[in-house]
Amino acid sequence: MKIVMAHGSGGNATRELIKDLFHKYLANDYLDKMEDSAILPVSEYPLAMTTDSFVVTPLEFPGGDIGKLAVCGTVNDLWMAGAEPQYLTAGFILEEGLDLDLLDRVVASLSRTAKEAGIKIVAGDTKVVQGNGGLYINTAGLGFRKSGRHIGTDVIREGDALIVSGDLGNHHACIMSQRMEIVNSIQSDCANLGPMVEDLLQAGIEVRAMRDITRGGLGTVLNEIAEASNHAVEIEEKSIPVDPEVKSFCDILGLDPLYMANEGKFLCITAQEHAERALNILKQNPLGTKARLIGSVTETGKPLVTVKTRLGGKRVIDVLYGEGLPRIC
Amino acid sequence: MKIVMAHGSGGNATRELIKDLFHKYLANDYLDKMEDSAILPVSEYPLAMTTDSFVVTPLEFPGGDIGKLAVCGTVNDLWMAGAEPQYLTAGFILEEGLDLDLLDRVVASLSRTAKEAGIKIVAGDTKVVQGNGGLYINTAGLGFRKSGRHIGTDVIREGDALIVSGDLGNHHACIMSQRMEIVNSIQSDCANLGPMVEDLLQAGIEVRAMRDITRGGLGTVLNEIAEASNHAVEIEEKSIPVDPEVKSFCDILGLDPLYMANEGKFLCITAQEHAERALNILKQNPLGTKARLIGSVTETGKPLVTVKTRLGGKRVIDVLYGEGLPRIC
Amino acid sequence: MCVAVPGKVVEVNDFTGKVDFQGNIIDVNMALVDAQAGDYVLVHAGCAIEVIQKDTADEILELFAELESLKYES
Amino acid sequence: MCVAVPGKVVEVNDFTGKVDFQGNIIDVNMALVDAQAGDYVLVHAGCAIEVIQKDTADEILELFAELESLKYES
Amino acid sequence: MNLDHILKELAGDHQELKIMEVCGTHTSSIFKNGIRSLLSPKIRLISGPGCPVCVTPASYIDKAIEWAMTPNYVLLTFGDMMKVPGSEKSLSEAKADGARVEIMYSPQEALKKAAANPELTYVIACVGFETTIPSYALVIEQTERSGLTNIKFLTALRRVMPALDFICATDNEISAFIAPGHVSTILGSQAYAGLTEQYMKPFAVAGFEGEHILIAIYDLVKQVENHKHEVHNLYPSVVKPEGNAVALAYINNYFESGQAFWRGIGVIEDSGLYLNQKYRKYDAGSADLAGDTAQKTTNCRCGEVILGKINPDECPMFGKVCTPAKAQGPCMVSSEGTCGIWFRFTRK
Amino acid sequence: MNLDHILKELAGDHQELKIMEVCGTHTSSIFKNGIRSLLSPKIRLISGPGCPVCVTPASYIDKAIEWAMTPNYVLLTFGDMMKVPGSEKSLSEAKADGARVEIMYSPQEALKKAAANPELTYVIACVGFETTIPSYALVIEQTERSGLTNIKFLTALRRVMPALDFICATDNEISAFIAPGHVSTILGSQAYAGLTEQYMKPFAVAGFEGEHILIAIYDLVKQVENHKHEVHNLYPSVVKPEGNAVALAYINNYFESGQAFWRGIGVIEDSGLYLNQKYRKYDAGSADLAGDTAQKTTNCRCGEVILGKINPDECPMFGKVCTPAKAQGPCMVSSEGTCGIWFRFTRK
Ligand code: SF4
Ligand code: SF4
Ligand SMILES: [Mg+2]
Ligand SMILES: [Mg+2]
Ligand SMILES: [Mg+2]
Ligand SMILES: [Mg+2]
Ligand SMILES: [Mg+2]
Ligand SMILES: [Mg+2]
Ligand SMILES: [Mg+2]
Ligand SMILES: [Mg+2]
Ligand SMILES: [Mg+2]
Ligand SMILES: [Mg+2]
Repeated sequence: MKIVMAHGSGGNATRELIKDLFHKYLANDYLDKMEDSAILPVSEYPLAMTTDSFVVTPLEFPGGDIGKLAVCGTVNDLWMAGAEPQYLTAGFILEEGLDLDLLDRVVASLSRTAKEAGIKIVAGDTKVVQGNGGLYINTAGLGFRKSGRHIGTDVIREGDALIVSGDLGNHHACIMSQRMEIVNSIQSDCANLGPMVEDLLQAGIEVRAMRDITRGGLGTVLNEIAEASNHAVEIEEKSIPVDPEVKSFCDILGLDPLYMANEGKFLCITAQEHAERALNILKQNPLGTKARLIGSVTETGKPLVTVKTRLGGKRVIDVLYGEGLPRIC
Repeated sequence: MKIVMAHGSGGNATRELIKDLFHKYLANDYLDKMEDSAILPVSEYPLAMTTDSFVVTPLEFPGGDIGKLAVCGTVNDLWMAGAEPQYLTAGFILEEGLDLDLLDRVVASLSRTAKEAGIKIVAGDTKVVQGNGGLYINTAGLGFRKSGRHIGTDVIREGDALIVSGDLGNHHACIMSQRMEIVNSIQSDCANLGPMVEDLLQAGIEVRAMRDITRGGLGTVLNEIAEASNHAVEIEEKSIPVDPEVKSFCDILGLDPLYMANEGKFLCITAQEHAERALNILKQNPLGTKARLIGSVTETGKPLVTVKTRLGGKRVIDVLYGEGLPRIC
Repeated sequence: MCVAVPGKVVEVNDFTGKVDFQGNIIDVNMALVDAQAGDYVLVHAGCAIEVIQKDTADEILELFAELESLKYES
Repeated sequence: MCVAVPGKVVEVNDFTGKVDFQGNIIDVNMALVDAQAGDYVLVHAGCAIEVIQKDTADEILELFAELESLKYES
Repeated sequence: MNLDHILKELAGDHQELKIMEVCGTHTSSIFKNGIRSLLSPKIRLISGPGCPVCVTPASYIDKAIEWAMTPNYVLLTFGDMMKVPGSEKSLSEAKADGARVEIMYSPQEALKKAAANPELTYVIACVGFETTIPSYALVIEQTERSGLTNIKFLTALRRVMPALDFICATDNEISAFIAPGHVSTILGSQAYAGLTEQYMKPFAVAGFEGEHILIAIYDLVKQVENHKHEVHNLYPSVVKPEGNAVALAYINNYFESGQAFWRGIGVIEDSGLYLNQKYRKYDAGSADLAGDTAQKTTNCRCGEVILGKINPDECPMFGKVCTPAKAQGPCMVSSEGTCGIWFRFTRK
Repeated sequence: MNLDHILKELAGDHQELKIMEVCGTHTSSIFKNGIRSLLSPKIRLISGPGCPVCVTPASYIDKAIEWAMTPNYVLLTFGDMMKVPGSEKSLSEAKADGARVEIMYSPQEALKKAAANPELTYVIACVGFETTIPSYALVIEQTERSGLTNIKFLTALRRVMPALDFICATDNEISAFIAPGHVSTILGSQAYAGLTEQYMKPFAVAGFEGEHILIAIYDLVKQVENHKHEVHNLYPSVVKPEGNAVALAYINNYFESGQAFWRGIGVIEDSGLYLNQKYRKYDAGSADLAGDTAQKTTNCRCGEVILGKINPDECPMFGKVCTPAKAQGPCMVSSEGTCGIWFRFTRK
């Protein structure tokens, strides 16, 4: 069975879809009320709020699917602000022709990921549009900054350490492999970063700022950090962790892992004196075994990212220009 | 200029788009921090959270555009729960080929509508997908139930009055007219229902439940109310307000205004003894001049919607089946 | 069987015309009828299929009268 | 000018073959080279353009030696 | 005479009688106005075969899907056709599978589209009775005139008279007929004179307002009770005794009649209209479907419903396995299908 | 000899000398490895015309867009071509306007796509030097064999030797050349012997690792300082003196040379390759672009950059109006374009 336009009518077909499919996986006290808004209890902490839309194709890929991604992406953004995720909204845009079994698996995965991440889906929406069987998911997340700690680029200072939690580019390489039908064993690294962040915060690591390394890759994240904090950062080329299979995949298509997206890695900026300890904490987490200290914040007032190359040269790392497309030259 | 795939790369083109276009209209203290999540102050009220995706075509139409709609739709859902809207997230999915001037106007409209509705856009996201110049917007809203009043279908009881805030079907008829290139003066009724709801609540009207009459139309909303509250409701055919131009539009295409969407009307269920006063309050609002008392809650334990026809007959109103498509017979 | 609605002819150009349905202006094929601007026509699937002789309210009143005059008893 | 990468031939069937790039297996046109499974080939735009004689590390070491032997002073 | 008088009369005591409203739009209006609830239980309204969508054979849907799946072909259809089951799937499901289907309000739209997209061929799904048939002829005329070669016509056109004759000839329980108002605009009220004479059943040509229908029922009840069988034109604002001569000429110039399959009923001689020799080149394979008798083995009793032999709720599938959301037969699909109308407008 | 020794030598004192790396992939590797920062300021590396995308004329892009906008035609291209400005817009912008453009990793993909979608015609945007040209010949061979009629080739193929000859003949400041590694795989290292003799400039064929390039620079510096002019093959793992005979035969069997326009430079005799008489039927209008000299009036100094006469930062538009996000010339667009590489990898 496939999604037809009537599933988006708001009438019977929409209700059946919600009842038979979405409700099966997403039922909870808030959502079941089916009111126009969910009513949530009063909170005593500062709120953190974020949103992302997920438009990945294919919808299922080694290591995950769009449902898992839609939860992890938003949950991670909350954790990056030092906030504990609590409530999620999910907006589904279904394209006509979408396979219902596939949708079922995606929603099941979204539900499972949300449960594991301890976040409740409190509001949802479903629309159907003309198309070719695609699916977009938007999630918005609400979390509470229970620690009371201030985390943000505004507290970055000269000397701070830059840590990357693992290999770069896996998600992006995985997705491109699927699209280009290149056979390999690259898996998306799509994951909830919560456990790692919690460990760091609980250990009292002086975390200045965090960024999940998603679209645009580490190169872009570093530039954002440099600009937002108005500091120069320098990294070591040879310390940048990339899996050989991913590296080789990039070489084939003329791509640079520095600009490739992850969905389960983050850049953590800590006080220099906490760097070693932070690194060790990350390495003890199954998702952080490949964590590396990649560089440091070198100079105030100069938002520039540079890299020391393997041969001892030095060059600038700019943001990504254009898209990362397979190229001949 | 049009949206190209590179605008979604996460790299330079994405940053320029955000800086040159989105920032121009949406800048505020929360959003400008450009962190992964916005940090919002502690609240002392119960939270209300909701989401909707907006997929309307055309993107601009008489009476509004997708930006205005994206704010009103979510703001209205918060008000329907008796909550005052405070914070909004906005996720934009741009199709390749989208005209940048059009996007500019839409974002300007979204910003303006948000300001008028007193809601702050605190987090955003932009993705680009293959397509034909389309645009989808998801908004998620956070509001606070400051009145402390409980509003919901669970407090509906026999004898309650049903009030509709104005003419049915205008938004739907407007959109279909645009798509089918039918010339008329029908405007979308897209509007923030906040002022009307505030007036009702401040006047101490015993509001049981409210629903904005969107996708699926009044017919579907009544069925939802009947089911959720487990009560029969009955309305009077001749009291259903429909503009003659909209009625005629529906006749041409064989459609029924009962199943056509509005974006600025709501069904309000009040205690019977407050019905007249509620009606008068609504009528004093420019958006509520055509408000009508359309019927009442007739019986507990029997979730059925019926209508008394103009000729004195009686029939059932079911939910919409299929989509409302132009038909020959 | 066939949804058809009455509208007022706004203009006729040869085989095509514009018809106004309470403010909805639609391009209508006029080849099947002999109608002028100002006439009311019955439109089905984008074609005018007949010129309307009287409005519905009048027709119904006249039908009531007619029923009166019909002698059913034989 | 031309991105090209070395990979190990996994199989050859007439004009086509599969080449392994550190785990990435790609269909490659083999018509331009005389290579067997196990050989390393240089692949550009989906075509093997040459069989590789030695690996880069070895080549660089040998080049260092060769530079030594080159007599620049005339 | 006024409405109150008629309502009082019709609610009063009567002999048992069955009146068939032939036209689905009448059926729809009867339900929307709650007219059954206003009638004496002795006066039973039964719904005839007057939904062009419901009588369209499955093989026609299959053929339409085949065109829609062919690269560079677009199927243009009225919205009602979208959910009608073919032998495998509906147009709506085919569209989800990638078939190219566009909804039209009028077949006239094909002309603009075809001119704008010369690389695409537009196949118009031409269903309908005499009301709609002239509008297809008008499109052919304009196609010829403009020299467009990328418009084709897939027809499942039906004539009302042979079907009424078939019903009168096979069923004696029907006492009177509400004749279809808009078909009568084309055919003229005198078209029913022959049937009236032959079968001695009264016909009332009616409009579509609730009052129109009540007037027609009143008239027919009176005729039956007084053993009359006349044709009364109770929709004189648009129905002339002789019908629309221009429209009839268009039908005759472009089409010729032949046998046709009515879904659920079977083949009725002379009840179909097909593009004639001169315009056959515009046909998209409709003639091949003429003798079609293929039918999914199903217990759907649409045939009996359409012929007025049973009410929908007498079908064991009605409202259980068969609902508008998952129709087992075409009568449940269309907005005008009798089963669909019953389901949507009645309930415990 | 080891890397440290070479690094120390190259950082030391030298006579002023300019070495041109012809190949864009060398340029890219030089920047990624930060090699300039390791060299004495006296050793200047300048970048040659070795980016096939940068030298493709605007009229070629226009033609590619024309195909992509034609209904039922799909343009297949490498990703690098997407942002190259045509006379009105780039392929990327055309795609946003509805042009049908698909990105390929290998032209071989056309065969599968064409077989799967017979109603579509695939036009391959064939750009490249000798490394890539045989791969297009292979697609033609398979197209013939499989009988596919829906693949066409829009070529902008360039030969390296005539361009090097042109540079040597017009510019005397270049002391030595790093020969393109992968082009040399096809042509063979001995291909440069003639140029070396005629112009008395040393050539080193180099690989693409940072070490490869440092070794080549070291070799060329030594040759220049010792007044030598030899061809040294410093990429022997894949470059043979005679090149790849099979690949050369493919080039000769399918293509014939003719004059070609190099964007920013002008027409160079004998520097283009075109489908020969036998295979002309597969051509999608490439020959008409042969004499193309149309150029947007712009102050872009790509020609001088490509010929190594100026560095990108000597162009007044560099980094100001001309950035990768809004390229004024093709050199700023491609990943291999000299201006683009300079912009991305250097900054205050
Ligand atoms: S209820 Fe369904 S199965 Fe039964 S006759 Fe009607 S359409 Fe056929
Ligand atoms: S900087 Fe831009 S304008 Fe100047 S030469 Fe390079 S590409 Fe041309
Ligand atoms: Mg709502
Ligand atoms: Mg985000
Ligand atoms: Mg995210
Ligand atoms: Mg919703
Ligand atoms: Mg993030
Ligand atoms: Mg909602
Ligand atoms: Mg809403
Ligand atoms: Mg985002
Ligand atoms: Mg006329
Ligand atoms: Mg071989």
